[in-house]
Amino acid sequence: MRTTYREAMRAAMREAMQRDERVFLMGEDVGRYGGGFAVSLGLLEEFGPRRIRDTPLSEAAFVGAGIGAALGGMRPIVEVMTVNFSLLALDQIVNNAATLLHMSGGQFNVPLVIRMTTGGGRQLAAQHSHSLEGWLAHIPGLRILAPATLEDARGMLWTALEDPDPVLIFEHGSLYNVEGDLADDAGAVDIDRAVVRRAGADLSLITYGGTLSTALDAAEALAADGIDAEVLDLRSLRPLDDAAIRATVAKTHRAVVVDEGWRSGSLSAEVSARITESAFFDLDAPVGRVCSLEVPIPYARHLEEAALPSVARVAEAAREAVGAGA
Amino acid sequence: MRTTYREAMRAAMREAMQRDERVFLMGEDVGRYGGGFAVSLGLLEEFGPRRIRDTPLSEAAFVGAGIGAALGGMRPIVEVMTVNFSLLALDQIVNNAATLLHMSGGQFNVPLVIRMTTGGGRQLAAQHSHSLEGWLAHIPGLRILAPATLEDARGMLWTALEDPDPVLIFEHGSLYNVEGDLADDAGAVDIDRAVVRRAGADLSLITYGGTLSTALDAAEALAADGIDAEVLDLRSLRPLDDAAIRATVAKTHRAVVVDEGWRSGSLSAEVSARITESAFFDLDAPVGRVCSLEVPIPYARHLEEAALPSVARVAEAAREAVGAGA
Amino acid sequence: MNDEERARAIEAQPERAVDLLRQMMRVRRLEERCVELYSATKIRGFLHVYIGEEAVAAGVMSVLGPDDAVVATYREHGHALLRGVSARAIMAEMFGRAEGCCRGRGGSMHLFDAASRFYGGNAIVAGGLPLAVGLALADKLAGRERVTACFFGEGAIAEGEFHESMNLAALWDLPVLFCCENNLYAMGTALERSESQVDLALKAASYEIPSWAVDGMDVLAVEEAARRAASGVRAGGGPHFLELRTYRFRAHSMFDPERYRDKAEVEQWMERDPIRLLGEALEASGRIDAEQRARIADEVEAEIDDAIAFAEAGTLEPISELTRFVTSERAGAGA
Amino acid sequence: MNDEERARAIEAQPERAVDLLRQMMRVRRLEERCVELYSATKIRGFLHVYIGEEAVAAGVMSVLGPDDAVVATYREHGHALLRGVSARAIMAEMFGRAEGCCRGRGGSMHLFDAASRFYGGNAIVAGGLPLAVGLALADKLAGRERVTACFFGEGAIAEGEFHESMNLAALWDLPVLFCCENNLYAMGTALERSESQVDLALKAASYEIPSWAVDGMDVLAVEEAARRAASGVRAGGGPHFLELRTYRFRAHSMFDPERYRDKAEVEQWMERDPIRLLGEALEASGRIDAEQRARIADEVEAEIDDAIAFAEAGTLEPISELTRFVTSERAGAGA
Ligand SMILES: Cc1ncc(C[n+]2csc(CCOP(=O)(O)OP(=O)(O)O)c2C)c(N)n1
Ligand SMILES: Cc1ncc(C[n+]2csc(CCOP(=O)(O)OP(=O)(O)O)c2C)c(N)n1
Ligand SMILES: [Mg+2]
Ligand SMILES: [Mg+2]
Repeated sequence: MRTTYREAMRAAMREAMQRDERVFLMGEDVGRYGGGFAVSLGLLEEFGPRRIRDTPLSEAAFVGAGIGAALGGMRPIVEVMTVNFSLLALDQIVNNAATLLHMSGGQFNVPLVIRMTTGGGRQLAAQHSHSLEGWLAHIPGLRILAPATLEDARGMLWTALEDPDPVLIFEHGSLYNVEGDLADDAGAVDIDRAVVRRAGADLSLITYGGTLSTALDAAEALAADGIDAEVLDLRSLRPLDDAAIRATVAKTHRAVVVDEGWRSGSLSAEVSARITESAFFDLDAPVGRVCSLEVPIPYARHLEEAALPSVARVAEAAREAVGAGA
Repeated sequence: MRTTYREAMRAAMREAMQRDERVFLMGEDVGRYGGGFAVSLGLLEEFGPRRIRDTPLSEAAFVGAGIGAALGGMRPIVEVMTVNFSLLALDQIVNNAATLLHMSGGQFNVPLVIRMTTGGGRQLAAQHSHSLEGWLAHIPGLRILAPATLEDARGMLWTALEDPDPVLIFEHGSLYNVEGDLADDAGAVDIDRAVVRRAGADLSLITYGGTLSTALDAAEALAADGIDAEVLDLRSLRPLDDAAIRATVAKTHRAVVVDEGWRSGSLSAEVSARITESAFFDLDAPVGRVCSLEVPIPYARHLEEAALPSVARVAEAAREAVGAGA
Repeated sequence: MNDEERARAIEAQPERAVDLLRQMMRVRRLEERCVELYSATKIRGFLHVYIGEEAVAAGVMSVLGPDDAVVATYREHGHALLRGVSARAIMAEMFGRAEGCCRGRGGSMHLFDAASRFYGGNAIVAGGLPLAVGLALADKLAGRERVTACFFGEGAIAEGEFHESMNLAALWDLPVLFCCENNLYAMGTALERSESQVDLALKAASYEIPSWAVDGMDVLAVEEAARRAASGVRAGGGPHFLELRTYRFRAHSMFDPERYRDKAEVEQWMERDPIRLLGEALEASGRIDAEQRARIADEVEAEIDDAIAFAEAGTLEPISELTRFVTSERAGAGA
Repeated sequence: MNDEERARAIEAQPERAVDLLRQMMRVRRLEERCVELYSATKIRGFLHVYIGEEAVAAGVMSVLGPDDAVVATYREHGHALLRGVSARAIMAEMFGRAEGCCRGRGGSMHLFDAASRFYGGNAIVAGGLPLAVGLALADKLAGRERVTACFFGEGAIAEGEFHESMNLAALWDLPVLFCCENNLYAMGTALERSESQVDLALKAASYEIPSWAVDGMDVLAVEEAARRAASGVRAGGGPHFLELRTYRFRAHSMFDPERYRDKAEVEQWMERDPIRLLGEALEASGRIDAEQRARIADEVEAEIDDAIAFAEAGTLEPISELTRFVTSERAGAGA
């Protein structure tokens, strides 16, 4: 079936609403407006205002209410329109959602799913272009997912809803219009494992979400000069699939990590550190990183493009890694 | 002069208030209560309620008001009682303080200093024991400082106030009662460079703030078994002093990074990644990390101690590093 | 309530009035002992006692049913105890023992109990309000006739989370009973230095929420108001707000030198000690005599002694369990 | 205002009234052209136009002095233009040119200008309110008699940052003029679905802030109310709040299919188009005729044409400048 990432996400929500009466969606403009990015378009008409709930502009309260509703036995899907606004809800996410189970000695788990749009690339400037999913992966008690494909857009939500703990799903804004084929019976997918999206022998490009296509395009470019890159899609940023990371590096002995976060303190730093810790003596070159430049993301297209990871920068880092210590 | 970290911080604020009419202090209970950790005790009596301002419980508003007052020509010191509550103010810090200068094309800088207590170790449990300074060091536009000594407690504030941009100063709660000698003429210190607190030849322990003493104690323990550890105090977490990190690793060829943040996505990950990138071929062992276990910090003393970095864990990681590839 | 009204209220339900006295005495003694145990370093971390404010929790809890839910703050020992958490489980928690209600992970500020639907124990001021709104939303969606009682101090009213939660609860007609414990101070900050509008019930009313102020030192007045408010909530009247005017007799925490208020003010309030107030009324009404009061005191003392002994005898959670409950136990779970 | 009052207001200051008309026409045409330029992909990102709401910015700006400050939202082209930022600098910014007021870094949602104390251009709803409170605090501490005008939509009122900022401004008597642009919708969310209390001036009054509602389609009414409020602020009366009742004629942004309201409602409001309203009043008063209006329209068109030509001719900030201004230029500064 021909579909888009947006439609796949919507199909996942529709299925979840149909399968489990406890599931409901709440967030800013998810109902009458149809969703800030039109992901929930039509759901209000199908499921009604009781289960498709438009909220006031109150990120802390409706995210916290999602936590409370989960404690109360529901299975809320809370949509925070974009990750940029989630900064207003971090107290609820970090101090409550992430801590309640442990603080209560195992008594109160929080089966909540929070969906957010993330990332730059659409000339929305500094306050609307954050990529904070890797940053939030620092917080114990949270599970962080980054669907990069139609299958994952379609399949991760249900698995996340079955998870007894809080799961944050980050949808890169540039993916919604991506079109492709999806099996008619596509459904739930595992959310534990990283997946090799392209097999290769010379080096590993490790990435997720919005930069998966960047890495795949870079791999094509590299193939043209005879460099055979493997591309690993992390899918889950917390926990990380260490086995898959070790496996690809054991195979290629060289790695470049790509993500759209700012370089310092990026998820790439964590992946790089783990690779060095676990595979130091297998490595033929230092682990490379391609991240966003450490600037507030600017509006002007040429400046924004220069700030974000690009196919050229990934390919260059890959060549460097392959050249080094060869 | 015999003094404490708390008194040194207070002396720094008093001096700043005396030297610059534009400086004022605002935060919860900084006045009549004397400060949640008694750092500002006596300042209200000395400078009056106009400049020592008790705020309502409104972290977002008074941090944002600090940004606005800085834009308006003042030099505010905003005290957020603890980093745990700063989660309520992150929108203002990340979306405004960190972006305004760049977004405005260089027109509006934000000469604001935000002080916060950070860290665990006092049995305050999951919502009062965060160590988020390394996490916030991810954000471009912010400068992040972690005074670990009396000299830095006394001297970093003034330099931070002279900085034209937002500076966050993190004071580890376990340091306030630390006593020691301080030169009577102690004053402003640079905030750009990391400093070697103990010279050594065999490996580098790289740390900051609350875990500096842990690293120094570990170095003593290691000396007993003939391992000569160098201890580098980062002092500034953003920007990092890359030259100093490179220098110590070039000297010892082995490094263990110690911080109280949760391991995944910790500042240690960034330091580890940078060392690997810049000194891969000088390294005799993978860079080690000693961080907090990835759990909400628990109340019970024995559980909390097990969760936080300890002298024993640092020494063990150091022995491993020295043993590895030897 | 004036003495007459109080007398009438006692006559209406004498046993109930005596029980309210007992409940307040339980909280009082539990906490007085906690303070001693803190000085004896048996209890650590932050300890915030409720001494002087017992009538609030006693009065409100007495009108809740087993299916209702409670959300409280870091000053919640009394709320937990009166909600049905055993003194043993509370004391063991404060001792950091595996037998504590949170296996020692939470301590004084984070008491939780699933059995009594006691959702903590939240140490972020106003942080519990959105949770209460969500618990109430779950009840509304599930068509359950339950009330979620949410306790918070007057200091929380300045927080954005208060504002957002009040609006959401009112907008969606959610069954939340907001109980504002106005003890006039947030740490050292007096109400008039934290709120431009110090009439808190009036402020709450601006959200179109039925709100009124109550004498929080008079447990009978609190109980009557709480019953009225709770039944309003149960009847589908949406959220209700009570401003409970009370006072903290002790310091904010064990680290507070109390520079911000003078002894005279404290002593004045102590004359309206809720336990004394009800005790005297009960004696005046002849419903209880000194001997009976002494008996209750002994029973309370025995309960607390037992709880302390239980805590003392408690074990430490094995360190191997430290990483347990970061996430739920399930196949494929990770940190 | 009724027609008579409007006529009187015009008679009182005819030139001023004509100028207000001109100012509104400048904003209207600037934005009508922006919409075309967006379709022509000259302008990208998000574009939120103010068409229909011009009377609000025109009326309020006309009572501010050069030392006052302005904080606005992402729907701020009109505020920037009427505050004195040149159409050239605005248009170049939207074109992403180095000649733009923010050198192309900010775009439509982030116009800034130090010369006119225009502090943006904030794309986080309610995010500008704390800044305005701080700017006013700086003025109060420095003993300067300035006003900080803070514009925000009615949707911002549900945010915690609104609540905290209002309380702080009122508590500290800060010289802030809060201007709530109530256009009845926050994206697709109608006021009654976002606020339990839809009388916003009443809500603001709960902070003890002098507040009133104004016909935001009548620039003369806005100007009168703004003058009254601003002088109250200048006189040391602390913050004031205006609810400016207006309407957005166009979609929320260029991506809004407007499913949440019907054409009839929009058309009804368009009959009260602020430009038409004042234009007709001026003609009725004989203070302006069709010819003069045409002349103004031509002058406005010329200004906008010039701005677009300027933007078209603009240059791109060199990529080597990208990392500039992350921190200020100083010895030892780093990323
Ligand atoms: C968001 C937040 N800010 C600051 C603190 C520190 N703090 C703990 S209790 C307290 C005072 C709260 O006063 P109130 O809400 O009136 O409750 P009370 O202690 O009087 O019962 C403060 C400021 C906190 N725990 N959370
Ligand atoms: C904190 C935050 N949440 C959500 C958004 C997305 N958003 C942008 S504009 C808007 C509606 C704001 O409505 P209102 O405040 O009434 O201003 P208007 O657009 O009507 O002028 C929303 C929800 C945002 N920018 N910031
Ligand atoms: Mg209080
Ligand atoms: Mg609006």
